[in-house]
Amino acid sequence: MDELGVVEGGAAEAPAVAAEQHLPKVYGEWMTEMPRDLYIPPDALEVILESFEGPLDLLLYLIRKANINILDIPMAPLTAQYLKYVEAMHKRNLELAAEYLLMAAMLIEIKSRMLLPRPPKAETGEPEDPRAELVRRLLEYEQMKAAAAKLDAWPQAGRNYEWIAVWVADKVVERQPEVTLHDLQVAWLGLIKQARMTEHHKVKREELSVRETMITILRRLQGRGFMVFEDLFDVAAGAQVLVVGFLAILELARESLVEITQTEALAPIYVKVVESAALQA
Amino acid sequence: MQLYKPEDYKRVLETALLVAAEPVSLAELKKLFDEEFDDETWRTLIDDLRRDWAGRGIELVQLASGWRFQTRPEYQIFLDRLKNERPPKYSRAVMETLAIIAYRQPVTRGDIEEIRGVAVSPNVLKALEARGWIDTVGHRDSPGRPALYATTRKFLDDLGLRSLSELPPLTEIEKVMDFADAPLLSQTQPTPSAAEESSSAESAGI
Amino acid sequence: MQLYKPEDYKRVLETALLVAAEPVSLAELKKLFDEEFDDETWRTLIDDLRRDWAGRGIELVQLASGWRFQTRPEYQIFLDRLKNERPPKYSRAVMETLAIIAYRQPVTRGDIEEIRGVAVSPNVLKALEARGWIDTVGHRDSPGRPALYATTRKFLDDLGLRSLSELPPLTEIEKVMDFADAPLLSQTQPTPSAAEESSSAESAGI
Repeated sequence: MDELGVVEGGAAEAPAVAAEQHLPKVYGEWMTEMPRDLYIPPDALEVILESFEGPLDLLLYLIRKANINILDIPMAPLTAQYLKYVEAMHKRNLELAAEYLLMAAMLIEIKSRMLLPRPPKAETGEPEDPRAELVRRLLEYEQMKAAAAKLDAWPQAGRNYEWIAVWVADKVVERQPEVTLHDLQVAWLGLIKQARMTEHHKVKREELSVRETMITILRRLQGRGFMVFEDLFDVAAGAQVLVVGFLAILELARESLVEITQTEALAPIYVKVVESAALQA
Repeated sequence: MQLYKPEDYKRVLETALLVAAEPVSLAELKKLFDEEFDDETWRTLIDDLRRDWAGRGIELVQLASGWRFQTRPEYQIFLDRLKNERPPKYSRAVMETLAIIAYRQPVTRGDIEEIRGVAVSPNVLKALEARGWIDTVGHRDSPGRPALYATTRKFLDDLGLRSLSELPPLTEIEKVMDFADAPLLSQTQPTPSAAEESSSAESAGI
Repeated sequence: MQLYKPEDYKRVLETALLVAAEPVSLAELKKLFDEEFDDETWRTLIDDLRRDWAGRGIELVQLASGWRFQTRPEYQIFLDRLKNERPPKYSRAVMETLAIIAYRQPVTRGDIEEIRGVAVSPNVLKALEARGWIDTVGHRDSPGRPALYATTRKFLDDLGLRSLSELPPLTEIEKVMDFADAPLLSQTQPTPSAAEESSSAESAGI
């Protein structure tokens, strides 16, 4: 089996051997280089152990450290090393998640299955590798681990740059309800409907231009004394406007809003706002 | 990034002020640069930046707690369009009062109440006056000398009318109403009066 | 305020984008003006505005949910000096969970645990939900009906991505030729679903 895989696999760049007399024996052979897998200063072990995100992370660490082929994992040494770490975690009273023990059991199971002859798979005729599922999971986890690191390094709003949101000098102009002609029409329509239902409230129809001219005249008279009747008309505006103006003045008089006076026949006619109406202008 | 020219410093200052969610005091702004500038230099820098933004949609203003970029009021109408909140609406009371004043002016509060059949809250008239859409054009010579209300030029302007005669004519409204009311009316009684009245009103228009 | 020249429209657009607290989509931007411009005109307007800001401290960028002004990274060292708090630095557990959700979505907590090989603390998911980066998009029809998590638009926006296809590409899984169980491994290849989703999202931009 691949008992020595871990040591063999990483033999690429052997450090110069200083003193052969102190070399340890590993699996019955002299070690000619420092093992890359477990070479951790003892005081750093705790920090390193705590930094593992779980058994897959630990296994990946061991595999990558030893520079072994993930597709051909030497199960026995890997399991042995894994168990050493778990043991160390246990000794240091680190909170040992159940997953670590579960993985230990799984590794031992795979290791033992490697020793047994494997029945060929029905479809392919190839023997099924007991490590397949483990490798699949390790690769997928490693991929996500790398993706997490890349995401973490990705420029992020609030960390690498800021968003702009300039203050809105709000309510400087208060938002007013919008009224359309249609709204006005609907309101009036409702009133007429209502008036019809309650017969005694008659909504009379009146010519608007007369009403408008009444208002115009009232405004012109506002704050003045008498105005000459003729001055209230703009002869150039045409006959229709004159008629409306005349009707408006008659209506104003009828509603006691203006006072029309003439001292004698053919004398100038004066128009003025009724006293009480002018009081508040 | 290295800052060399005054322009470079101004860019950093501008960026910091655009980012800030709250007004930034001069003391705060001074943290931006390693170099220590005197207040005069800062004043020049800020004034310069403020001028850069003249005539744009936002402006640099000084508040009690510091400097801040904020929108100019003229841009509010555009910004409002992006807001999801619905525009405020006038209540039925306000709309009906407005309609009565528009079509029947000049009218007193009593007239409005008579047509609407309910009391008119002073707030209704106040709201319309505050909007600049109605005002008092005089007082009726009757007990209590009630104020006469009429619509203003602003009302016409805001509704895009050149004169009151451009208000939807009553005849048209009546037609719409008659149409809407048709099933109801036929059940009760055909009202020939409506047709008569409207035709006379129609011919009198200018 | 009346808008006459293209410059006037650009000012309004600029102001709206400077003010927006969220990225603004083209559809939203179109509400700004009464006039209806075609997409080509809008593109020109936006490009023009973007050019105006070249070499300044902020830039106009297109994100998943629309356009937004943001500062250029070079300015961050200055802006940090005025900041009182920094965004949280997430643990590896949080980042790995986020990566799994981002690349494998939609996933259940069980899926995440399966990939990471450890239990996922509820705080991890809570932290990501609180940031607005992930949310529940449904439940898997399996025992316990576990919640399915996916990344949000805000996640894309915060990372300056227009779609999931702009996520940093996954590192290639080692070639599996020599391995006995090749068909099994092929399951772990990046799922095409991520690519599909992104291409449709991409075409949504202007």
